[in-house]
Amino acid sequence: MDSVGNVILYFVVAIAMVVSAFMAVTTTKILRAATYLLFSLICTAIFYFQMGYQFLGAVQLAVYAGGIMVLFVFAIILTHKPNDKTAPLAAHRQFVGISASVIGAVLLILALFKMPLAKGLSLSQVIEIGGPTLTMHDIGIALVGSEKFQYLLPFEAVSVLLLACIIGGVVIARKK
Amino acid sequence: MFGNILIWFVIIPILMMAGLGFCRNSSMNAIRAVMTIGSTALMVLGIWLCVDFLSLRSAGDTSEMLYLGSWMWYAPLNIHLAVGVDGISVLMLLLSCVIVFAGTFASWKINPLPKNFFLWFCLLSTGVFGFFISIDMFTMFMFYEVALIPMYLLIGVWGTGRKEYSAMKLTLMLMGGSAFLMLGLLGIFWHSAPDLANCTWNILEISHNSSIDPSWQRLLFCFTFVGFGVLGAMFPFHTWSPDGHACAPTAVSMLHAGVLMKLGGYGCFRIAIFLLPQAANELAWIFIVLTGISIVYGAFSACVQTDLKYINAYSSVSHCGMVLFAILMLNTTAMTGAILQMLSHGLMTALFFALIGMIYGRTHTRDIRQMGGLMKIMPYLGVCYMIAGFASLGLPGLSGFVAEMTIFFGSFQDADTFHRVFVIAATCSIVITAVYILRVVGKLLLGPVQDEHHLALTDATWFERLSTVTLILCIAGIGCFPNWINETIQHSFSPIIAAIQGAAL
Amino acid sequence: MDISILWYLVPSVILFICGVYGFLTRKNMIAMLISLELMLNSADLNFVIFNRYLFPGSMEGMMFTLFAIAIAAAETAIAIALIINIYRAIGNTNVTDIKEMKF
Amino acid sequence: MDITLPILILAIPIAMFLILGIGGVVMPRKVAGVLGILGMGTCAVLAYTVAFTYFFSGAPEFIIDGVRQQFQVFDVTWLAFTDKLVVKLGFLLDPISAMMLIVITTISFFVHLYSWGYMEHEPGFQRYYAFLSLFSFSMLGLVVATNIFQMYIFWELVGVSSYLLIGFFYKLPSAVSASKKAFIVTRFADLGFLIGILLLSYYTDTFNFQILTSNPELVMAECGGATFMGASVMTWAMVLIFMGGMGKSAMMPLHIWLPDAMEGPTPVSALIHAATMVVAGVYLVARMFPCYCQVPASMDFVGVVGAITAFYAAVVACCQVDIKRVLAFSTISQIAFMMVSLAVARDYIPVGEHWHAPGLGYMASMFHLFTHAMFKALLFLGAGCLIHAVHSNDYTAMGGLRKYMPITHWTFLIGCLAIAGIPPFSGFFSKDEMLAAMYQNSFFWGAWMSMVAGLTAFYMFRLYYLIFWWEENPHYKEHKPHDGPWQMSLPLIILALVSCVAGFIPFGEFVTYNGEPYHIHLEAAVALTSVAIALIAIALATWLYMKKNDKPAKMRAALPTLWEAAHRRFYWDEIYQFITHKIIFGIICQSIAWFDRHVIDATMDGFAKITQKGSLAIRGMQNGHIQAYVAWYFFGAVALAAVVWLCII
Repeated sequence: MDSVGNVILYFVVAIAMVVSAFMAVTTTKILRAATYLLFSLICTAIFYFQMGYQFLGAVQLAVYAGGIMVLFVFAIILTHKPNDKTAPLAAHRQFVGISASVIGAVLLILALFKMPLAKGLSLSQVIEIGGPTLTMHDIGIALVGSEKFQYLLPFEAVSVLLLACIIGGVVIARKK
Repeated sequence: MFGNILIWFVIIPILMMAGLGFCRNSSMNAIRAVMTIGSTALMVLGIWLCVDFLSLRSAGDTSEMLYLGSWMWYAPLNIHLAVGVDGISVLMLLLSCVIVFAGTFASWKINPLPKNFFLWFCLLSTGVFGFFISIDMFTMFMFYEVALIPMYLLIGVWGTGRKEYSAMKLTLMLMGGSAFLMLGLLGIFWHSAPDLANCTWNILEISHNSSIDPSWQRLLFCFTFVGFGVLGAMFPFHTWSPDGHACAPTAVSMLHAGVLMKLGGYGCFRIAIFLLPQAANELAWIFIVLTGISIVYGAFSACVQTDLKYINAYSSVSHCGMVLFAILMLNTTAMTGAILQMLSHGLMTALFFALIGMIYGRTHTRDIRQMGGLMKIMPYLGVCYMIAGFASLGLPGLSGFVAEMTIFFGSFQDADTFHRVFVIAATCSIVITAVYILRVVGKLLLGPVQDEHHLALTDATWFERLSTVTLILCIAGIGCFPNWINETIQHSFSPIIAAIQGAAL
Repeated sequence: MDISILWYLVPSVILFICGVYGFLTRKNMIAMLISLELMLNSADLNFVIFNRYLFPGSMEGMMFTLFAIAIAAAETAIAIALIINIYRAIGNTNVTDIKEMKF
Repeated sequence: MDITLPILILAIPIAMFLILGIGGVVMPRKVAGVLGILGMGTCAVLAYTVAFTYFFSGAPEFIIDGVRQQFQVFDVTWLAFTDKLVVKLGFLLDPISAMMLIVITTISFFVHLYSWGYMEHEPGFQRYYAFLSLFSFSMLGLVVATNIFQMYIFWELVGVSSYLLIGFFYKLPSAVSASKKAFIVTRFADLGFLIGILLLSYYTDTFNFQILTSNPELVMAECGGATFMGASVMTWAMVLIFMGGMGKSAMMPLHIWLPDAMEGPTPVSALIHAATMVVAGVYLVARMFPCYCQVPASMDFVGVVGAITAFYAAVVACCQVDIKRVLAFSTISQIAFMMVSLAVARDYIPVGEHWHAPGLGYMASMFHLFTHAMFKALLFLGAGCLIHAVHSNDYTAMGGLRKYMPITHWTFLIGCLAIAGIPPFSGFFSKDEMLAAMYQNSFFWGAWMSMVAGLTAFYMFRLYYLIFWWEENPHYKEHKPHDGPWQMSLPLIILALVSCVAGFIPFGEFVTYNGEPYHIHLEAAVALTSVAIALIAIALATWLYMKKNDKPAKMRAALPTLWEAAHRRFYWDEIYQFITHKIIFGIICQSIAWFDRHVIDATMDGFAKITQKGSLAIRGMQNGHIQAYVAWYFFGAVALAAVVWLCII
């Protein structure tokens, strides 16, 4: 049995997330879209916290909501004049988008309800089963260890990837 | 591995390619030096192999194949680099050496991009040599493909006329053939043993150990025979040949008609008939009909062509049809004739294409209506062309006669009406061949000079002479002293004939 | 009231569908990128949810999300660099105007 | 017998061919000529030695109890088709091959000598001698063949030599087409020959003449009852083999190449197209004579073809303008005479008509072959002198030449008398024997061939008078004709002498069908009749053509259609032209070539086109809109998921 506070928090966050996601893809003003995306990302981060992944939530906030959003905003400011509106959508594209969304949504929702998932478990139960909260120590060990369920190699790969990304970004964006 | 002489047939062309890699396109002499040394080395190797092989045989070594060697290549599918030769492969290797040698000199002044041309040329010969030394079907197929691909670039880049179209057509049709072939080979592989662990690609092992289910044999025989038949220009899959040959540069035509088309015939008996003897007995008649048509049809088509290369390409359809036709007779004499015909046709058609290239290089036309009286202007080339023509129409003393006669006498061993009718139809081709050969000779070489500009043309240069003399000597050699070749081939056919007769029982 | 697995999954699905809709309908590349981020986010969320509910004792899903966020950062940076470059070249960021490389 | 001489006989000409052919480019013409003549001279001496050894040494391998034997001097394996069917190259000595050795080397030597004068100013002199040597080699190889396949090999080689020599003046389109025609027509005939050999060898398992001819009954037995289209296999084989002979010997309907072959240099015509190669067909039938005797039907075929050809050629010869063509048709006619003579010779004689020894026709035919070679070569060489002198082939450019060219005139006259069958010239004796053999077989054959003999006398003397009498051509004043140099005159004189005395050779002592000697005795009735016919014909020719008059023109005007038809050789060339050009080239070849391009190739191209069209049709999906791709992808994924869900879960 989850606490009422948790449930209320859940509803508030879920509704905010869904609404802002919807707004992000429907608004005509691009800067607003980015802002709605930010809200949506923050809501996700709150979900992470709620599920007990504090570190992940922090990363989500720092990297996504912080770093990436700054990039977005920069890009938008560089490529758009204020009050730029996106052009109205062509009807057939609208149709394709809506039908894809509806069909996809129906299929996924149906799948969700049909799937033999552990639907009886509540959040508090799983947190209880999962034991105490993950510590930074555990995550750090997992990231740089090379045993089973440890991620040194992907970690290194990601670091190389980020390096490549830095160089690539510089090269691509450089003025000729 | 390197102790096996056969491997060197593949290594030398690769070394040549490496050597060419160090040359620049502008340093023609370096390229020529590499090619000359390499092709001479191949020639020496070929002759040495031949001598060594014959001495081993005469020393009493009667095993099916000599110089056997096998190195694992890919264990899960049991693919080996397996090599071994019998008399037929030795002769085919020798033929390839001769033609590569002659082709090198025939393209002495290739332009543009000589280095790249010879690189592809060497890759092509690697494939050809690899094919003839392999006894592992997969390796064989791989080398076959290696030989096909360079054709596309060689024709597409260095060709003349509608070269892109022809290169595409040739490559696509041959690739289509190899698709059938791959199916057939895979089928043989899967049926070579009851369980996957024992399946083998090795031709000798399959022929000794396995008996493929007859209904499968029929299917696989059709696949493999059609697959190789496309390369052997079997009717109705021959149309790549006229266009392809017409547009290809000289040396490529030589190598392609001289050796590559022989891959088809060689594969037909080495794989289709040898490994699937029962189906061969049952279904030979279908392909006898097709090849019989090829023979007469190619000859008739050649009669009305006006482009020298087209004439020759159709004549190749006719002559290569004879090869497959004889193979399908399934008796020693006819099959021996088929091999003789392969050698003979390889040499003589290479000579033809070399000469056509040389004439074209001077007159800049291949249309026989625009030429005439060239004998007066370039007597050396004219005489060589006549010799090639006589070899083609089967003049005794030249190789064509020996081959055709062996085929006719071999094919006549089957006494039923069906075979008789087709053999007699095939013999008619000797008359038609005479018609188109003499037509060309008459229009091209004899008669009054058609074009005043041709009077200023020069006769052959030393490298052209070297190229043609090599081929003519071989043609005359086979034509005058055929029996040692004949015996070598006949001996090599005994396992194949044994397989066919075993299946017929 | 139990917050079961479906409670989390349903918003995640809606997030994803919104991303799809946005990606298919927006012309502006930055807007498309935003939609992309939504979809990615939804996927990340799913990893975490399944990790939490189905395998509460382990942390593979979380680690996966962690890496995904890192890679998303890299991807976004490159994409934005490209968009800016395209903007320099053609003066706007409409995806419909970039057709030079088709066929 | 030592094998050196026989090997040398074959080796010298081929060596000469290679030396002159390859070295000719750098060789002065004198050297080439001398080399050629010396080579052929040596060869002739060797051949005479061998032939005389064979006939006169009396060694047991050559003659046993007065019966001449066949002897294989050597026989080496050349190519083994199967264990039994082995092609060998060898040297067979028997009466006819020994005789042919003499004929070939003699004529060839004289032609070599003669050509030195005749061809002196022609370009390609060295090449000419090389080809002559090649021909001599091939012809010698043909006559000494120990087996039918060796004969076929050399048969093809003589065909090619003939092709090369006819087309010697290769810049003339007419020479080129004549050589092509000769080759293709004989090639067609050789196809029959080849199939005949295939049949025969399949059933008998041998090529060897000795085995085939020593026991022809066995050959017949081995063929068993195999039949094809109502005739036995053996009949087919023999008829097809004879077809090869028809081609080479210019029998109807394969005769059309020989008149055109006169485009070649005249000495070549003398050697190849009069004396040696064209009798190869006769030689072939003689070689296989016992086998032919076993199949009377094939023998009858030979006879009928020969009789028709003889008459046809004689009629056509009466109406030709070109002197070489007259001689060519005369050659055809005479060879046909030999064929008929062979055909009427059987190794049995019907009871009640026993008159001469069996096989008389065989001996007579060979005898005529021998004498004919000599006098026909003489006539051709004489014609060569005439052409050399007046630079034209037509008798219209000649006339009254007897004063200007006495040597040519007298030798030509001797040749004409010999061919007309006037005693004591050689032709009389051989022709008499042949006619005797024919009358012995049936009166019809005899009468028919006597008529041909009369025609022969007529057209030869027509030719003779038109050349040497009639009226002098006015052009002689500007360009006075004269006899050739000694190289040309000497062969004429010698051959004329031979033609005078050759008839007295006791030929039956040397050459008979079974090796036993036969004593020639003249059959008075036949001899008198044929001489009388010949004399009447000559008288007629004299009356018509000796002095210029308008009788020939009137005759021609009286029968214009016949004259025109005979002059155009009864339109055989036109018929062939129609069949080969219109039907084979125009219809068959063109339509096959069309079919290849527009049906087969178009089908292949069609596959490519369909693929291409299909690709173009779906190319629009690759429109570069990333959102479209994503939509496709998304719907695909959804569809896949739905399918998986419906099917699996």
